[in-house]
Amino acid sequence: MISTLSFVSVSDLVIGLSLGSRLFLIAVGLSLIFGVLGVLNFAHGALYMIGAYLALAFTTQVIDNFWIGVVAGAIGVGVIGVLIEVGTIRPLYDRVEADLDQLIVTFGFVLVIHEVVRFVWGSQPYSTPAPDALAFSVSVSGSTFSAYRLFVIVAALVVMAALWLFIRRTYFGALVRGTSSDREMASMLGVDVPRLYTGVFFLGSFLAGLGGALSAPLQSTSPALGEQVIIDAFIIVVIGGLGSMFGAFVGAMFVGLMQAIGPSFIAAGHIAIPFLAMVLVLLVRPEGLFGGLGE
Amino acid sequence: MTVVLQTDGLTRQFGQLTAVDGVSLEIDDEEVTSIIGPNGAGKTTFYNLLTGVLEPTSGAIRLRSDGELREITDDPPHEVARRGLSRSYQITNVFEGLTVRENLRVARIAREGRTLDFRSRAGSNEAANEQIDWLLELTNLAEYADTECDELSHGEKRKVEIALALAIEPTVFLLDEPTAGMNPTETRKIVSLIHRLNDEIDATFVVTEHDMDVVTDISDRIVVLADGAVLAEGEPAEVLADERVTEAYLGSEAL
Amino acid sequence: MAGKPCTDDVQNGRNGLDRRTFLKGAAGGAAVTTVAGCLGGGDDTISLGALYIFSGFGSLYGEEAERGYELAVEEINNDGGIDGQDVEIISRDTEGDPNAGIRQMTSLIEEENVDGLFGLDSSSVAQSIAPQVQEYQMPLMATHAATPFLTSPEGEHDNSVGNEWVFRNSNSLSHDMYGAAQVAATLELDEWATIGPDYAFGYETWDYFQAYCEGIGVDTAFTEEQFPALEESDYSPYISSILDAEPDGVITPLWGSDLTTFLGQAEQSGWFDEIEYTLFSVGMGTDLPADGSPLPEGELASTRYDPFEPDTEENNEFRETYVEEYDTLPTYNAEGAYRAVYLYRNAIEEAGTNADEIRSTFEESEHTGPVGEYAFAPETNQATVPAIWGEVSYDDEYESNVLDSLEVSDPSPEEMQQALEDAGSDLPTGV
Amino acid sequence: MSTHDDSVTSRIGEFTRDAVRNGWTRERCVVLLSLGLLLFGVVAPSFQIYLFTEFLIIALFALAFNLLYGYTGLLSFGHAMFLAGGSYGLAIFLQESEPYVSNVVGAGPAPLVSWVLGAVFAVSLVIAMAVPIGWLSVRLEEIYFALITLAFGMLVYSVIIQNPQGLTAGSDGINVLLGVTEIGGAEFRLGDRQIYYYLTLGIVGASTYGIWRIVNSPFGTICKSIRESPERAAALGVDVRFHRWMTFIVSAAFVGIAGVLIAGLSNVASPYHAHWSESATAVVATVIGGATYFAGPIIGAFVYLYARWGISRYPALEAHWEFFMGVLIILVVLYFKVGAAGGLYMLRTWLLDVQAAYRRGGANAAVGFVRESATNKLRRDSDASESDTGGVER
Repeated sequence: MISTLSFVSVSDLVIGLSLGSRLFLIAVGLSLIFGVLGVLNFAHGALYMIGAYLALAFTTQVIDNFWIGVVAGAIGVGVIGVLIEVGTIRPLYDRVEADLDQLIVTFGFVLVIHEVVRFVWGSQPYSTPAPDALAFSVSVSGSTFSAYRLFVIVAALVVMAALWLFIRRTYFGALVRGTSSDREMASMLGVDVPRLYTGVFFLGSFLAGLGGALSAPLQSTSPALGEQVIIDAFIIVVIGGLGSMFGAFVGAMFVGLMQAIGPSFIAAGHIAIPFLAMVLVLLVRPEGLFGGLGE
Repeated sequence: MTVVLQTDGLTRQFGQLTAVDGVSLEIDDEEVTSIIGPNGAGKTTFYNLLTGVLEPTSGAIRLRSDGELREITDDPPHEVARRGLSRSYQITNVFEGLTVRENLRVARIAREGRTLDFRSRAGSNEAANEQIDWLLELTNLAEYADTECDELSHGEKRKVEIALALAIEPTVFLLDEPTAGMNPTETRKIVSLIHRLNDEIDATFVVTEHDMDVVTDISDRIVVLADGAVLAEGEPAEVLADERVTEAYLGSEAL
Repeated sequence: MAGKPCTDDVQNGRNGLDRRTFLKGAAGGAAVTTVAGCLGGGDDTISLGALYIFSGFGSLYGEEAERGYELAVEEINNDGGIDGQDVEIISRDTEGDPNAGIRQMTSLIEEENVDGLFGLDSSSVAQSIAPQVQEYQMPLMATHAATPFLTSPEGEHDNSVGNEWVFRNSNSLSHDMYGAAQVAATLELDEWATIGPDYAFGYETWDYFQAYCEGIGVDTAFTEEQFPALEESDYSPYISSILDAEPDGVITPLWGSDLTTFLGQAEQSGWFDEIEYTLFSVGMGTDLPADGSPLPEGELASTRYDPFEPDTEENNEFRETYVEEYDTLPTYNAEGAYRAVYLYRNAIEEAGTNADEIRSTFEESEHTGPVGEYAFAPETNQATVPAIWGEVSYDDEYESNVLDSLEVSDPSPEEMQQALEDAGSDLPTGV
Repeated sequence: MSTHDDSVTSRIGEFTRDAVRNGWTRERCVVLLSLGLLLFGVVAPSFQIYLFTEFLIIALFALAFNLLYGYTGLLSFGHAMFLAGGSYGLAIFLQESEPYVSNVVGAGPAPLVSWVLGAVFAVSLVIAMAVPIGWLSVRLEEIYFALITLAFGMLVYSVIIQNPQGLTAGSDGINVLLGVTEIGGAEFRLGDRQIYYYLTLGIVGASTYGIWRIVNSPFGTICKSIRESPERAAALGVDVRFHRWMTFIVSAAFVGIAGVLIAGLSNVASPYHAHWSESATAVVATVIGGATYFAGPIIGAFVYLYARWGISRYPALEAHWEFFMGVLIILVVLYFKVGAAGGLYMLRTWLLDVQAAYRRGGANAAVGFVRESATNKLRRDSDASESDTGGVER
């Protein structure tokens, strides 16, 4: 269908996919946590931001290897996520207004994390070099792209596939699916729900950290990184369907392509487009284009 | 003898499953009708169709209002309620955070069409207050009038459940398992309450109930649903003697 | 660009509300506060209020400024203070939000009894605070906010908010763009484009650049313009739109982490191979990333203060002290804040803490600082500091970008006025 | 003269004795509070009047937000769009129409007349926004409602930033200056600190009373029933969606009034007023204060604004104020389940119990009661991890 749209060039397409891939890495953890725990994690963008900082810190101060830095950063963020979940989210599950209280607690963490990062690293932007193996450019139909940008598209596909296998094919995945559809039933069947929740929160935070770490070479790392990102992530999970990982993928690609072609034919006001799309999806199909976990 | 509620080939499908299958019934204003059937027979779906919560796949529903039978098939729940069809819930569904009196006040405000009255005080309408006091008296809830519902016992909440549905002065009153989760003493109280209401209130009662003693005690007529369709209907003694009914029950669940 | 009711009336000569009746009524309220202003802080300290952004996206500006004014305070107090009194800076976060900015300003004036105000990064905060300091009769030394409307006298243009209490010791984007136009004149490129942040600063930069180019007779065309949102995480679509238009030169006022993000992505898209010259109007000096990751060498950038120019004892000493203290070259935001504290010291030593006297001292005397010698222009209170453009190179000693082959642009207000008139523009020069 | 003084003294004495004898009745509290608020504008330091004015406006914002959230059960994360609607409505009206007003009514009263007309225009604009936005939004519930209001809010923000038709002045915002009014030789400036305080006090006071009447009206009773169980309310004949829509509009209109006031206070209609983080202010204030109490949002706004101000007085804290606000928000949600208003309410109940103990058995009994309740509290806290079901009291 896309080929029939004459105003979409190949380079727009590549840019759109790479934008979408990065947005997917941001949004998928948010969607997973919401799908299983019912928690809309406002601090997800802040976790993404820490991922970028931790990866940078590991690569520049601990070990001069980008890939180890990325993994270490993502695990570090996962651990921070666990601390947040156990310390402040878990006590709220049984409240009448759990959804909202959790939303607001995580909003508190946005402020706290932002300031802690600013205290440690300052406000100046850092740039993270791409790993040497990918530090070259590729030409696609007259436009130049860094190999790293193309790699991020692959990375998103790999993460999507890995998650799908994980949720569909592993015992833990089966528990996650079961618990997300009926928490009480899972609990009666002997699933340790609180521990599972912590596990899922770890995974979601890990994904946020991974997204931040992998995106670091494409953008500057600064404390404000998470603020814009979280709103984008909200838009994507709404369009794709809250709780659906495949939906997050499609939503991210959709928003990415919109952002890629937006500036070339709408000079002003293109920042409104994603919000307009969000409103339309909510009105026409509030469960998102793809409701339900892992569908 | 007047028909107040009529269904005509009422059917509802969920995917492949036909939950309610071509039910045609006429409810008469002089009688207490009980709808019984084993679990999964479609009673709750049938109620949800009647009250507009679900839309039927096919068929029609008619309700007597202003002296004639009108079709209410496609009306949303609040329209159905306004036309005079009220219901209580099997799983208690009252306004937990409000006092019993406030609960009834909600119903009165809705009945009187004062939902957009911003100006007067909620409790300032004397006629409504009298009506509420009368209902509290009738349902033996007077002593709990100013207690919040979430502090009431289960039995008392069941009474609020009934009082709420009554407060909108319905033509037809659907009671969904009024004795659900009650001990024998509480059950007896509810049964006598239903008798009393039937005597004092000008509404037609339709009851679903599991407890056969209750059913035989209160019903003038029994309708048996099985697999979404009407299996038998008629006088209690006659219906309960029906072999198919016993079979339907024993086949799925021992009483 | 919409106007404001009061200025409309001044321009249209309508009989409604104008600035003067507004002030006449304000006098009653202001009487209390002028007294407060004269009383100053405690008995043995001079206190100055600093208004910068310390949170959110723009917080790097506050941090840079803080280094500058803290260095000045340390030097002054070690040197015996101001007439024997220690100077104290009370800093507040404007959050880049006019509402918060005004609350903080009010608190500084009324609760902290500061003797003067300085700072301001955001033009929108500056434009709402300017009328207020006039009401309070409290001197304000803007050190960063770059909109020309801040020093364009009230009434000159719909958006002008300048008044006799508002000074600016750094140069405005009007100045920067005059310099940019001069650079453009020497480059002789056929087509120019811009990519700037989606707020007033981005749009004003482009407007002034075009007006000055036309005004000084640069024979060129202005083609593509892109204004991505602040905090954009990926500029690729905008970069690609600009590359598609194939301009020869691009001027960009992107700053902070946005600039760093843009640079990486532009580099990867082959931007610097395709665009002959990129002019970074704020890229140099204020926004050096923490890891010293440089602007591409050979591109052109502007700064409002250069740590090596002028090569005076004062500038060299400031630079070296600063480097010793903070291990990085001073940015223009740091220098502006540093200089603001000294401006107040000099004024208070000469005239005491009377707000009106302080203001007159700013107006009258010649001033000097790391940036060189300058004065505040009459009418506008805009400092006559030059805009500096140069070629980006990298200095190993300081591990930082520096500018070479400097073009010091120091036009007279008349020249700038003439250029705008020749271009048929109604923009104010703000100098 | 002396008799007059005597009568005043004796009346005050009588009032005080009455108050002590009968306890602090609601009417007396309201009278005292009003007197305090009126006096505040005269005796308080100038900056405190400013801060308090801002508090009153934020309190109205949160109170109006809570009409939808606490009373109807819908969390809007985009209510700032109506704050901006009020601000920009006033600013645009003043900008475009003041000269015409001046021509009609004369230069003297023009600023006041313009302000009044501008305020009416602004609130009408907000209602005109709320009607379609609300109609669409109330189709959704719970988290989806929060998300669609967030999206609408950011749409409005995007539009304002784009400066459509040159109306909103983009990111700079529009300066709002309330000029000198001259009526019959008397001159006053509406924006004068004290005058603006009394103006705000009057409008916020009237609005608060209005909202209080609404929550206690038949309409408000229906709101509460929808919050408790929308399904049951519908079964009683309440058109839930329509009623939510009406509440949305009423709530937005009061937020619009707050928007008009904030523009006059800070002298600017700024796009920041439309940003989602401004919506978060109302949410946070309400949660801090306690959504289930009428006064919760007011107390929450007070805590929020004065905590921010308190932090700003300490430079070391000011540099990282967001950290402390974040910690405050987390602690309040975790440990004050019913918000500050709930805490105060429990404190009051406890004090009354202490008083009762004192009446029964003098000082010793009171001390005993205090000791006992403190021990109980500690014991309960240590058990809390097992038996704590939490829950907002409703």
